[in-house]
Amino acid sequence: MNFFALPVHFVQAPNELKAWFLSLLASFGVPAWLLVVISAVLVIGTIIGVFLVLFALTSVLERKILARVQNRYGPNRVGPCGLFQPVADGIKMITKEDLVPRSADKIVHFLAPVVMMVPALMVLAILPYGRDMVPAELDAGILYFFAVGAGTEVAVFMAGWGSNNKYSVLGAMRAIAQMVSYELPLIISAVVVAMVTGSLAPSAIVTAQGDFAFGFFPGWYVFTPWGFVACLLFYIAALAESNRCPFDLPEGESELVAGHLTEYSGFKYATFFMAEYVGMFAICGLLVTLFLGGWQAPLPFLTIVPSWCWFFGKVAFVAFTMIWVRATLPRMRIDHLMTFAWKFMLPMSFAAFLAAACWHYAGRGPLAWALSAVIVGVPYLVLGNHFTARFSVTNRRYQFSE
Amino acid sequence: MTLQILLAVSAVLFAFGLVAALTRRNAIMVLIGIELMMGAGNLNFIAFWRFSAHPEALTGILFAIFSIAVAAAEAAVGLAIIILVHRRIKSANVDDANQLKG
Amino acid sequence: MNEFLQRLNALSWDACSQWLVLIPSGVMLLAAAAAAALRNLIHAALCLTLSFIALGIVFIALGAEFVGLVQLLVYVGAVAMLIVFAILLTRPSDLAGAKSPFAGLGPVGGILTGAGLLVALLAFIFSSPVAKTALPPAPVAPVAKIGELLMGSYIVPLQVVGVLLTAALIGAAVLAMEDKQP
Amino acid sequence: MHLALLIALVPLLPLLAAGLTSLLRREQRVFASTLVIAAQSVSTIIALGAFLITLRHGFVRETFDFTWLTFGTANLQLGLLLDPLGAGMALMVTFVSLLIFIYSHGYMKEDRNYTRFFCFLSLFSAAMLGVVLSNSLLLTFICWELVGLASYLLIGFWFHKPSAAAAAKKAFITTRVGDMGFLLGMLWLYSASGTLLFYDNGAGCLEGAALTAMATKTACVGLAVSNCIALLIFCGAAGKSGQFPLHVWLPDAMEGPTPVSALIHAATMVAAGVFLVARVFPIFSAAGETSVALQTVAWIGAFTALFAALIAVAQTDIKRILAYSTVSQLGFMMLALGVGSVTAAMVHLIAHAFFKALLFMGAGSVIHGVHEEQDIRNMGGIRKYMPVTFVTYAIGMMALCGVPFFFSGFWSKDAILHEAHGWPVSHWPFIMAAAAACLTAFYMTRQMFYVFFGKYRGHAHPHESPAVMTVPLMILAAFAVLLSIPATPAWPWFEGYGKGHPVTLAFEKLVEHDFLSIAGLSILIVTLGIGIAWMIYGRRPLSATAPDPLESFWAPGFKTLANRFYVDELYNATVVRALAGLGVLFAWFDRRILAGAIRAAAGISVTFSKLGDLFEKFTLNLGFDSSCGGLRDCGSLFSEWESGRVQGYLRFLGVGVVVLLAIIGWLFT
Repeated sequence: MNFFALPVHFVQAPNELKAWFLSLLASFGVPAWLLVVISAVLVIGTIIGVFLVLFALTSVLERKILARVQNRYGPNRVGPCGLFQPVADGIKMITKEDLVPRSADKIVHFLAPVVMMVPALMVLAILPYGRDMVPAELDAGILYFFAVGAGTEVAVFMAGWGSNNKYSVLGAMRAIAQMVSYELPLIISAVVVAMVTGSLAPSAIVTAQGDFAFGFFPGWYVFTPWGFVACLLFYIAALAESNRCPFDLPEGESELVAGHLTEYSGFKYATFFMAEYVGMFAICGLLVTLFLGGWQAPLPFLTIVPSWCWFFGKVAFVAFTMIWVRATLPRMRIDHLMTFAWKFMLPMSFAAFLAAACWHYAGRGPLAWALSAVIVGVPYLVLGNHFTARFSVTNRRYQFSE
Repeated sequence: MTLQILLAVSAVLFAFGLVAALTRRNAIMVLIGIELMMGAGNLNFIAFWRFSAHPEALTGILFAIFSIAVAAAEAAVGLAIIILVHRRIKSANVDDANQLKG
Repeated sequence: MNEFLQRLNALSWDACSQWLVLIPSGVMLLAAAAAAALRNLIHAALCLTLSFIALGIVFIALGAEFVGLVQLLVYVGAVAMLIVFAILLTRPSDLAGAKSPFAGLGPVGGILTGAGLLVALLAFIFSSPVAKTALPPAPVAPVAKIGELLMGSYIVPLQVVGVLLTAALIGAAVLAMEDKQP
Repeated sequence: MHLALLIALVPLLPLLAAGLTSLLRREQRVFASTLVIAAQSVSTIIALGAFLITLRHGFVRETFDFTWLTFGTANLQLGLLLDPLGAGMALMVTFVSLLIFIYSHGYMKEDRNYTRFFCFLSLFSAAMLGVVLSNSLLLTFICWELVGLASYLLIGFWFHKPSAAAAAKKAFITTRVGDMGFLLGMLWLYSASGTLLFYDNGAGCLEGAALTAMATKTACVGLAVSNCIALLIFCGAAGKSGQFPLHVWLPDAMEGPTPVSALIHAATMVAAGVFLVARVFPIFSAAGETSVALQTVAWIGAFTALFAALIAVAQTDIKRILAYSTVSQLGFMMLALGVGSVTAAMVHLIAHAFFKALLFMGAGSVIHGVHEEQDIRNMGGIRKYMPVTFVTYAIGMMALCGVPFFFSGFWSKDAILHEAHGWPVSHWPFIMAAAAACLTAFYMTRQMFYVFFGKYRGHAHPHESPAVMTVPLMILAAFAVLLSIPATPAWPWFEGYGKGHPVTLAFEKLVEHDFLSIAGLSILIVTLGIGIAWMIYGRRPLSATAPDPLESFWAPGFKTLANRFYVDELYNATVVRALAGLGVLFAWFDRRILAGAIRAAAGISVTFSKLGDLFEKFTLNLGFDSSCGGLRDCGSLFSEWESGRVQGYLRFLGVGVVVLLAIIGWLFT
């Protein structure tokens, strides 16, 4: 239970800087409790600052990447290459009129964006950003991530219900149903990793992935059969959890205007927007921690690059693939989405669970490899066969809503 | 801080839950009251664990975990029943579900 | 340098732990009172959620980090959402036309019962010598040990809870399933 | 370790096959049956290997235990056991099951749910093998219940027939009655001996220390603990093996497809009960060779043997006759166990498994050949149309009757009669068994005459069954004859095998006095039974419509037999009615007593408020409205006690807790 612990390591520049600053203050006779507060503020401020900059960058980069995929330019007017577009957007958002519907539940409507933002920022506390760079070294870090992340659902509901708009409520209900459904495979695929590592602490999970097979092949969990499957499941569930395409039904503008965001404008809307992106970074960070070796370098000689660079590089890569997916795939239908969650994702995550257990008990050697590959491969073939048979191209059948 | 304070807090929480379960008309509110009482029970488990002579046995913690799991199951089934009753009698009011009355 | 920071952390923790328990407890009680009393069901459910969150924080502050996080995950992530869903699914006939939020028996007897119980419990709590125990040093509850106990001494209850949850899952699904023949 | 793995494979292969088959689609018929039969073949080969191991190395008792659960200081262990008893049973079960599976391929060819059928068959066999090879009563119980489940699924396989669904339910519930006893016995055994492992290097529950402890401690009414446990376990065995009074499900189980009947009656389910008693025999005999438990077993066995044989005399359904004959033969086996001879029981069990499977499959072949006709009065003269079936069936029939010298049934039944004769407690079981043997010969001959001789009385066109059905019949017939060799007292191979000492050929045993007298008696009995049957049924042509010759001889007696001594009716009139009556009683109690009390309370309060009302009207007419209103509220509050409102009850609960707390506080502070 040590939220403010900040172990120091010589080569870790940010840590070193903070320690130096604090000891400087201490030498000026600053009382200890104030030092604690200052230490916490420093860490929290740095994290929030870094992620806000990341958010700003990503919002413009996403638009540019989408434009590139769709063979057009994207924002290129404000600043060099349009890089100052987020600043312009921010000014626009803040100065916009803040509309609240007359029949809305004012308090709930107002609180929703706040409640949305808090968990998105809180989950950042347990990610290991680099070697010895965990803001809160929690014993049950992974559990903390999901426990705090559950607050997002409450926020979505508050936004949808507080707006007193049927599109908002429908969107919120969809979003919650989707989040609850995809939370299962998400958590189970994370549990798989925790099980193999024997710890729920993110730093322990990263450390466990630190060695290199044959001297060069990284021991990341994504390179094991069960880890590969769990990683893909986690990735898909993460897309659904952060309501991103192709799972962006709750905000599907063709059906629900903008879902639970319909009645929000101005700064509140910007807060939602920001929370969604920070949440996306957080879940990408967790994916990197769980499966892609966290801050570990991919090759032994690359360890000279600071560890936090690797972490943010990997997060950027995963975030890029998410944008890529958004540009490529069409939106799903709601019943397909739920069917996919319950009838494919969940059984597959159980298969990964089983495979990891077998992998562990078969000695983590080549035999374990083959065994776990079979255990995840057979359900995949069976389920995949089942689904492709169901969704194969046939004559169009019309389905009417009731 | 002594155990008294925690137990008193838990007792008050329990009383709130009991009042909600006893007086509210909507079945969901009754369920909310029951959840509050369960929470009070869990608080007692944890409080006694924190003040126990042998906290390393973790008994209170494990009991609280099991209690939470049971409460979750109870909430799921309870709400399913409420929805089913609502579908039958078009009301979630506990007073309206009286078909078994002799 | 490292020791210096560690000393700092320990100090800060001891200083604020009592308030970390008492303040969330107060919030929890206020929220619970609101949850029990508010007419609007959705507000009541949201207050319940707040009360659960505060309770989770109390657990964490008391050193039961794992239980607190499980409490948050289960209650906020699942139970509160279930309740909200149930409210929205049963809303049409109830939210609008309810004359009184109280059941046909009226609130007086229930409140009296609750108050009586509270008085009785408090009388016990404040007269009991057990309850005057001073705060022992903070125990540790490492997750790994909880896991070992769950898979060891408590394996049978764990299995039973697993069966219970499975039964509840199936039961809830069956109960709430649409009737094929209306 | 490797041996353990190999033994584990015997039940695991069919289980795996069942699991895989359950995933298949209905159309993948060939794949399903191939898979199941292949798995069963491999496990037969392994069982044969295990059998050879026990054969070669003198007395073998290998155990392979592992811990299933650890909680607190206790741990539950499961394990596998390889000893002559288990290995012989396993070989018999796998082999007979294999033949039945192959036969099913022909019998169920037309069925839509062929794949499902094979899945259940494989599960059935796996569960039974688990019972046979387990070294822990707990694992035995788990597999035992799986056997029950599989039998439920298979008997009710044609669940669209209401009678089949009812029969499945009946089998499940009736055996469950016995299983309750088994469960209690198991729990008691665990508390008495602290382990459920059979053999554990001297620490198991069937070994010295535990047995002595159980035999010396006395429970209720002067019974030793071991006797109580044994009797409870016997409840389970009696349920599964269809002993009186839990036999009612077994004849109804004929509603399943015929291969299932063969499987239930020969290799798997009913054998489980006898096997269980044989396995835990040390508990039964812990309190002496003629302990109360063993006496009970002997009496129930002898009674069941006679009782079922009597019923079988008057049945007209070809499979039902065989079913009652199974009950009767199981009675013989229980009798053998009760008089203390595990060997005789097991020999008869194995011999019976072969010839009863043969008879059932033969009956299936006949039913198949005459187009799903089961009433023997509508058959007749079939030997001309189905020669292979006839010959094999006749062999099975002669083995069952105990026709001398060349049929296994003769020797095994003779051994049981011999043991019963030597029982020191009473001669009656021996006499009952001898009568039952005579009746067996009688009703089987009656059936033969009805089915195979005379003129065909039905309306279909009988035809011989395909080779996939007749070849297993021939194999089984061969075994029904061959098994007579190791069962003779001249070469007591089974006895030697079971106890692990070498066997010598001793023809002089055949001419010993006590053997000769019993053998002579049983030859006489068989001749008598067959002779009387021939006199009644063989000399005149039989008719489909006229009453049975026996019925015209003594109608009320025949009717009682044909109605199975009215046991089902008795159960309906007693147990079922009693439960219904209990329900009515509770309803009455609820309505009269409880509701009456509440009404009385309400009446009192209403009276009070009425009094208040009068008081107000006539005495305090003015100015006291409010107080009387309060009284009336009080009255209405009381009358709300019978509101049916859940919160009202909860409120009483809360008030009750407060009052209790107050009382405790007042008493203890």
